[in-house]
Amino acid sequence: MNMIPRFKWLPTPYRSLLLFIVWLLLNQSAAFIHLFFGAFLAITIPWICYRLRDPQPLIQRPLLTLRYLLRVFADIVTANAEVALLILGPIKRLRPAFVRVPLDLQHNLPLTILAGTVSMTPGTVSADIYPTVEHLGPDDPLPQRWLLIHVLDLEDEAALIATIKSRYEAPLKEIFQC
Amino acid sequence: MQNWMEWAVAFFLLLGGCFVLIGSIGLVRMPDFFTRLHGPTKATTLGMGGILLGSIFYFSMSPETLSVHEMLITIFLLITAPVSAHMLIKTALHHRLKAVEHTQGEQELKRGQAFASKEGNRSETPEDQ
Amino acid sequence: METLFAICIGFLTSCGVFLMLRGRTFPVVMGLTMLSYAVNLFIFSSGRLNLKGAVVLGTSESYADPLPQALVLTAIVIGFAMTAFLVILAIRARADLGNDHVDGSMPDARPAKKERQK
Amino acid sequence: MNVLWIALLPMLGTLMPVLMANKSRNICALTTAIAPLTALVILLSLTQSVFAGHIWQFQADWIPLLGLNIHFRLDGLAYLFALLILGIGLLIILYARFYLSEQDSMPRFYAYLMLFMTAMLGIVLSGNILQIWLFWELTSISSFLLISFWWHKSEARRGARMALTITGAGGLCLLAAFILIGSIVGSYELSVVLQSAELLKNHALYPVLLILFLLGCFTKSAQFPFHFWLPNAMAAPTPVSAYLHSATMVKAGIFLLARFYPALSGTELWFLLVSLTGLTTLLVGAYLALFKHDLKALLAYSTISHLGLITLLFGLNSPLAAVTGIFHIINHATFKASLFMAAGIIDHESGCRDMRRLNGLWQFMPVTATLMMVAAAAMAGVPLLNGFLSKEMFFAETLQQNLLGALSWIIPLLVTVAAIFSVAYSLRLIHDVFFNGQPKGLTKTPHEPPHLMRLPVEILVVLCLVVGVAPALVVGGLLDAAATAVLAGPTPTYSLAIWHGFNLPLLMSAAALTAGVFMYVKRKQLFDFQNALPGVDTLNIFERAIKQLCQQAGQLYALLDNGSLQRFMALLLTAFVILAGLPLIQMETLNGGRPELPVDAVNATGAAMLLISAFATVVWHRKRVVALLMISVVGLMVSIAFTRFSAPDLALTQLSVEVVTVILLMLALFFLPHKTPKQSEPSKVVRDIGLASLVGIIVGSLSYALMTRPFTTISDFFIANAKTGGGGTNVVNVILVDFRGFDTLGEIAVLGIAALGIFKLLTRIPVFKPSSDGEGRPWARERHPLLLATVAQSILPLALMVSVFIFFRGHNLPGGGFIAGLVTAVAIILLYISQGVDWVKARMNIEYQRVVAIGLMIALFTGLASWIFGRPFLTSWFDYFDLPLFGEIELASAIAFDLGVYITVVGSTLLILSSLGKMTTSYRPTHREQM
Amino acid sequence: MLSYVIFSVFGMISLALLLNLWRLMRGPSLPDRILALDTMYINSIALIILYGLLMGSPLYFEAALLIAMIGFISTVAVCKFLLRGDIIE
Amino acid sequence: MNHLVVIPILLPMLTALLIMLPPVHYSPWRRRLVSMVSTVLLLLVSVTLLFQILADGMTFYAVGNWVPPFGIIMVADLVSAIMLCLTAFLAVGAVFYGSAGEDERGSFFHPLFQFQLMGINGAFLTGDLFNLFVFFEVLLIASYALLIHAGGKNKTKAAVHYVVLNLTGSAIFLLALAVLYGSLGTLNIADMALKVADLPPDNQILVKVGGLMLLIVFGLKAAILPLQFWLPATYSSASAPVAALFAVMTKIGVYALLRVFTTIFGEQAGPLAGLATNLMWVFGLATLFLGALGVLASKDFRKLVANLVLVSVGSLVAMVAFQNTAANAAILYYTVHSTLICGALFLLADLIAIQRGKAGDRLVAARRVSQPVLLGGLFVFAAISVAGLPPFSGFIGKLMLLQAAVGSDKQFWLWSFLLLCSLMVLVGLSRAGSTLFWRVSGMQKADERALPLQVFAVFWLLSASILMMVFAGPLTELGFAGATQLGDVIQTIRTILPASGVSL
Ligand code: NA
Ligand code: NA
Repeated sequence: MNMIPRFKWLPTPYRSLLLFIVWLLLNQSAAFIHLFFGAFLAITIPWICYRLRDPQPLIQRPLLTLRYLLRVFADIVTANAEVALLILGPIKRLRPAFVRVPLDLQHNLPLTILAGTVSMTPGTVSADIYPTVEHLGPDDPLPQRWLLIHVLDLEDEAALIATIKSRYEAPLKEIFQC
Repeated sequence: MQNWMEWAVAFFLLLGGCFVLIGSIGLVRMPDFFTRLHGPTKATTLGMGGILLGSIFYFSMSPETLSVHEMLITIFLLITAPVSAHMLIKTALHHRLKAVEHTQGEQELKRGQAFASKEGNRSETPEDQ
Repeated sequence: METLFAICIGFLTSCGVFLMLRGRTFPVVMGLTMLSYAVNLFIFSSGRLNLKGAVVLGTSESYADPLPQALVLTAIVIGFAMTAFLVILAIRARADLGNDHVDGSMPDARPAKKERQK
Repeated sequence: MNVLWIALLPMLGTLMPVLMANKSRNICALTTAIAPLTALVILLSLTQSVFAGHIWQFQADWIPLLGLNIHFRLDGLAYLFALLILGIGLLIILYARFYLSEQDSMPRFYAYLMLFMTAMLGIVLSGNILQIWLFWELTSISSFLLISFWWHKSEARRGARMALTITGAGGLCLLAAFILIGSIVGSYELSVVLQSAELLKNHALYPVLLILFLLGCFTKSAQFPFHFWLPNAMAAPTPVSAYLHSATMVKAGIFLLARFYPALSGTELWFLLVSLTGLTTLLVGAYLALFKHDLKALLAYSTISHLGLITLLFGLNSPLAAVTGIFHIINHATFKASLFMAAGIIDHESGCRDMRRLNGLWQFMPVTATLMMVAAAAMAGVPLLNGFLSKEMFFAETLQQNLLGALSWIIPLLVTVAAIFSVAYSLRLIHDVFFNGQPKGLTKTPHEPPHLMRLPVEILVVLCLVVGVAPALVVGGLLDAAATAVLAGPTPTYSLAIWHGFNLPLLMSAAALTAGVFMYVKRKQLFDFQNALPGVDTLNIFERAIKQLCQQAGQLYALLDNGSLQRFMALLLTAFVILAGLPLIQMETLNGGRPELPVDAVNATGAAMLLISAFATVVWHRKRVVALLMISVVGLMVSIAFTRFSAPDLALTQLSVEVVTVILLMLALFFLPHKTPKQSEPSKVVRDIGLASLVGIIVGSLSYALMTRPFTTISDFFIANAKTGGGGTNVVNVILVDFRGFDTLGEIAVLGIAALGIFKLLTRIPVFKPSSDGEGRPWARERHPLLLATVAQSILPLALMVSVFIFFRGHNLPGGGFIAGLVTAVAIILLYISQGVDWVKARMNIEYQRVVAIGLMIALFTGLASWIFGRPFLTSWFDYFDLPLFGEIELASAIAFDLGVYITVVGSTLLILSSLGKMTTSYRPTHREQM
Repeated sequence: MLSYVIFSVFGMISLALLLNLWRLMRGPSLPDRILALDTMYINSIALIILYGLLMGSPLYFEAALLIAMIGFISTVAVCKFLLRGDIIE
Repeated sequence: MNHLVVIPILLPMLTALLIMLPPVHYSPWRRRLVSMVSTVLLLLVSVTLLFQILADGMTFYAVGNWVPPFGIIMVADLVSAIMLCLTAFLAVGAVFYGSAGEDERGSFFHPLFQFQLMGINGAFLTGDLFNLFVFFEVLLIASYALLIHAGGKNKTKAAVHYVVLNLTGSAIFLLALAVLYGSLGTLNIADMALKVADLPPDNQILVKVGGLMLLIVFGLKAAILPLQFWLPATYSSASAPVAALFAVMTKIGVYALLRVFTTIFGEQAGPLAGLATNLMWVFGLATLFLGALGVLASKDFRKLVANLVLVSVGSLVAMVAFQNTAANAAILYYTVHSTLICGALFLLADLIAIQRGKAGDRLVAARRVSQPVLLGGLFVFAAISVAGLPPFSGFIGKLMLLQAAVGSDKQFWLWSFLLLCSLMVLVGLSRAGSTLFWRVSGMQKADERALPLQVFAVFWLLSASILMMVFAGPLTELGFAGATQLGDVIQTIRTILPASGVSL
């Protein structure tokens, strides 16, 4: 896990990249002035906001990230089609359930991404991550954390937990090297 | 080319419209809050993606313009929808909303509720129970 | 369309006015907000309705009237400032006077007692 | 100039006692006397010319447009009064030096006295009727101060207030009369008025103005039924009574009767009003005087009676009667002033004014007794004294009048009755005080006063004697000059002799004297009769009446203003319904003929949602959170309507304001109850629904009427000039930052001020933090949910990027500084929500009020910059630059202005929301922190 | 053809909005209502995008973007309010 | 183009901002000094402007260099210049008084005070109806914030009423604006006056509705019955310098009535000429009477003074109905007089209340004030002036009011009401004065003494009454000149809209 940026003037390189793309998307143009101004903003804005963020682990494996994103995107499409069918289908056949997933991830950003992914993909919604800071004393060591999820139609609890851990949590651990 | 684009536009718009509608139907049809949450979070997001894609194609039909900024809305929704859902479900836990009767893992629900409110003991971890 | 628009304005006004006539500060704030919507739509409508005339030069043949739009913008901002002040004033009044009645005291004693018990 | 000095010197004299406040009492009195003495000398130096008929004048412009100019005018009448005012005034100054005790503030007394003297002189010397009124009211004010000189006594305060009220009311009537006279005559100059008798008397408004005029005179001169203030004014120190209530102020009304005699008298109405009032007053005063036990009260009623006598004379519409009236003014002033002063001496040296306790004072103060006896004899009309002369002439006049036709004989009869009482009370004054056994229960042994204190009495009594013995010699010229002025023409022949032979008047005098003595001797029965009558305490009655009036006023006031906002709002809205609704009824048709746009299903859905959610907000308004959600839908639908009807800027603004409002309301709801208790009675709800419906119907109809009418507007100019003159293609934005940039400057100022005000509201607020929500649920444990915190941190730079984008495109496309500002602010607020104040404050310690100030400053200076180029404030500038690589770039001053808007909006919004948020944290703003 | 498509999608979105409103009114719980409102915000984005298509004008894009943003923030704020009362603590 | 015209708006704004920023905001005395100096400067500017207008006639300032009716203009004529001078004069008194310590009892006193001045001056100067709304809001929001200065339950309570009523008023103002814009197609007041002349009858009714709505709005600001309810509580609970400044607030309503109803609905307006005069007349008199009742009924001195404000407003609004030069001249003179004296009375009430200890300004027996001569003297002077007794400005003002009605069919009622109410005021004031200064319980005096700045402020405001007496001649002439200028709508239109081609 690495939380120290490589360049001082570019504290959050991926964020800057994202912003640069966003600027071009907003202007829908790749004219020089937009490139120039976009680059300027993509550097200055993170710099302005730098203090307004908690340090987060940096992405160590960009390519893997890309793969992860593509996979999630595909999952979203398929999962949503499933959910749509469930919604339109007979309600009585639904098997809703609450499931608790043990977490290996520790850090906020990966955790957030995981929870987000879980919410967007297979008929599940992240409900809570606990214990939280408030449950612990200031000096308590971080214990095992859990992700509580709600499943719309649960077939096999163990399989679901396994899927989540292998398909999403493991790549994230890889990406952030934590 | 034009015709192909038009078909694409029509396809994406209709697809998106359907998903949006299904999401909202889910909101109405589902028996409890927790199940209702799924429709809007997922189907609607995808539906929006469809409509925005339709829009992208539509505005890109004329040769000199390219419309891509709809991507931004999609990205934004993808980022925020899970958080909204998370906050909502936390609220539901806090308000001790009843899950529909045949929901499995009721114990997990109770535990979650206990953690959300102050009843969850400080030293209490799931292992202890 | 104009008829429907006018009905909406009238109805929003009625709702806003009714809420403003309530005895507690919060409904009054809500009423004010609602009334502001109505008033803004009213100013807007004084420039007549136009479905295809966003006043950005070069995008349409017949433009909507831009002046009422500018006026509504000013009115929205001012309305926001005023609402904000009133909201905070309501908090202050509750803190200072111990209740959220617009007159600072209950019309008769009994409901006041009830509220205190709560 | 001379006449100006006479009027001016006492005014300057007002300052003397104030300047000499630290000096000894003698010096204070002496210096005070300098001014009136000088004035008197000047006056006397003018005697010859005035008696010869010369009128001295001084004129200067003051307010020509109102006809109010400075005009002093000294003729015979003015001379007579000025002489009385200055002469007796000087004696009073001397007398008061000894009368006032060590505890009394002598400078204050003298200052008031001189102020009063100024006012009196002003009245008599004025040549402009508005100026008369000016001084007239000054006498009321100064007499209020004098009567209430011993302010710690309740009856002094109340007596003063009563005098002020009565004379003040009269004064207002008089003012109305004067303006009427002025408007009829066309001038407020006294000389013009006096020459316009026919014009005035023949005018339709003559009765009105006469009544108003007489109300002024009668209240001041204590005529029945306004007489009651005078006895109550006796709470004043005796020098005041001697001066104001015998010689001067009460004579002011009489003076006006005399002054306006040429212009207003000679009509039936004049006679009826003036003489009958005078007669009644004469009788009532004389009768009541007899039964007063208080020395000063007796004198007060006697004064009322004598004032009635003079009034009666002026009312008889006969020149000779008027002359007699003037003569009696002189005589009454001398003997009554001396009597008051003597009474004051008795009070001063014996500590008592009650005649039931004061007996046999002859043995203690023979000189004073003698003086008083002479003066009282003059009052009773004993021969060889001045009172006798004028009374004799008075009797003769009453005999000669023929105004009541066959009943004219009643007047002399009643007058004789009054004279009988007059004799009786004079006799009582002497016998009861100086003889009649031994004093009872006096706190100190009476003795003669210091000689200088007695001196004024002596002088006046000598005058009574001298005038009584040699009237023509002493006052002939004076009387003649005054009479000429009053009659404004030839004076009738009259003779000021002691002996006119045996005639009916003499018989009346003799009868009055005899019957008076008899009445005094048989006074026991009369007193018993009077005592059997219910006593009337006018002071209490008056005070109670005023108090009652105030209470009634309070009740009437409370009837309207019950302190209920709901009532006020209902009234305001009712006014709206009436004023805006009634004209609409006159309209033939609402529809103005402009074709309507077609309705489609989507718009109908939107409208339905708007209506339903608005209705739901109202229905559920007592569940506040639910109502908040419902009203959000309304806001959303309104924004969509703006989008639908070609107003993207409006939609953007409405949306961004919407979210801030919702956050604000939620912040507020934390400190407010979450539910509204049911409180309104059904009838009230029905009333409110009715009122709300009416308002809604009117507003809706108006909007419909407007929308369906074709119209031409100045907006075409904006569309035509936005690009060429304002440099932008988004016309709405160009209007905001350029055509109507001043509105925007005001608007952001409002926002900034609101933020300051909110900060102010939240300082030192006694906050209470509910520990559970409306249903008693304790708050959730997690303060800053992890997911939210992480995402919020990522959204901030995105939002900033979007802000920049929206900001820069605003001039040409929907957007602009305001919306950009709100987007930025909302993103930061999201940080506050997700991370809390402490977290943000630790990382970004900005004082938002400074941000607000800087933003406003930028906008202001952008506007001011155009001055450098010699253009008006806020004149815009823009130009296009062609740069290599970048292409054409537009630079515009509007961008700088919009930057000011942006910064102000960010600062204000954050100041508002964060100070509200801070309330529950350690960063709760305190008063000291603010600057 | 496209205009038919656009109108039918309009119809779907309108229906969706009405369904959202129904849930918002019906409740029964506050989270249900908030969820309905949140969905309504998102569906409105679709509505506005469609307006843009109808007009053939990209002027409405920012409004859609803004709704996405404020819909999120108000949902979060209301939830925070229900959870903690004090949304900025 | 005369930049002096906008300075009365920009100077207070700049001052407010300077006070909020370093280095001024660091110490109370710096803030005070800047605020006081600026206010005095404002007075000088206003007076200079007045003299310039006297010399050169009416002028306007096109903000942003856009010709009317398209851009916003500031109209500087004698009436607005007189009101500017009045405001600045009053403000000097208020800000000096406030600088004696009241300003530090809450935050942002001076910035808010200056913002309020900005709003007031803007409202007086603007020639654009929507811009008038904006400046109304500026002055209102500043007044809301100032009202709660120094805190306290009464202030909060009064503020809730004041704010809610005024917000409703603002909503109605906007509706009125929209109606007028929607039927006349313009926002410039002079242009409206021009366009109102030739309207189809149906649109006339709309314009009439708009005008009557404005009557409600301005009536609310001016506090005429039945819209006066906010006034007594608001004025009597505000802290002294704020209340003093507020004395001019109702006059803004009167000014707006005068401006709008003599210009837009002036004699050129055809069937709409003289709109609402009957209403103003009746409700003006009613307000006058209500104020006088209030003076009698008041149980504390500040409420009494607040009711005196009502009395003056009632008289003024009733006079607006006359719509002739003499009446308008009287309005101008009387406005200046009553504003300054009421302002002084609010300050004086505070001094008295401080020295009377616990009893404050309640009209009950209390301990004796520590400076009876000073305060009593000031009180008597102010009371004489405000009651319209000679020789000070009140007398001249009343004389003008009475004279203006001569020959009119309204004469009888105006005179009756004015004179009767004068008497009631006299009774009320004499009762109040004798209670405040003379009904003493216990002889011990207070230690509090009025501070020099406070005394100066009261003297300053009261000196106006003397100045207005001494220079009554030129001042009445000024009033008549201003009234003539105000009444000459055609000339106004020709000055502002030369292109309109209006001929006499
Ligand atoms: Na999921
Ligand atoms: Na006796």
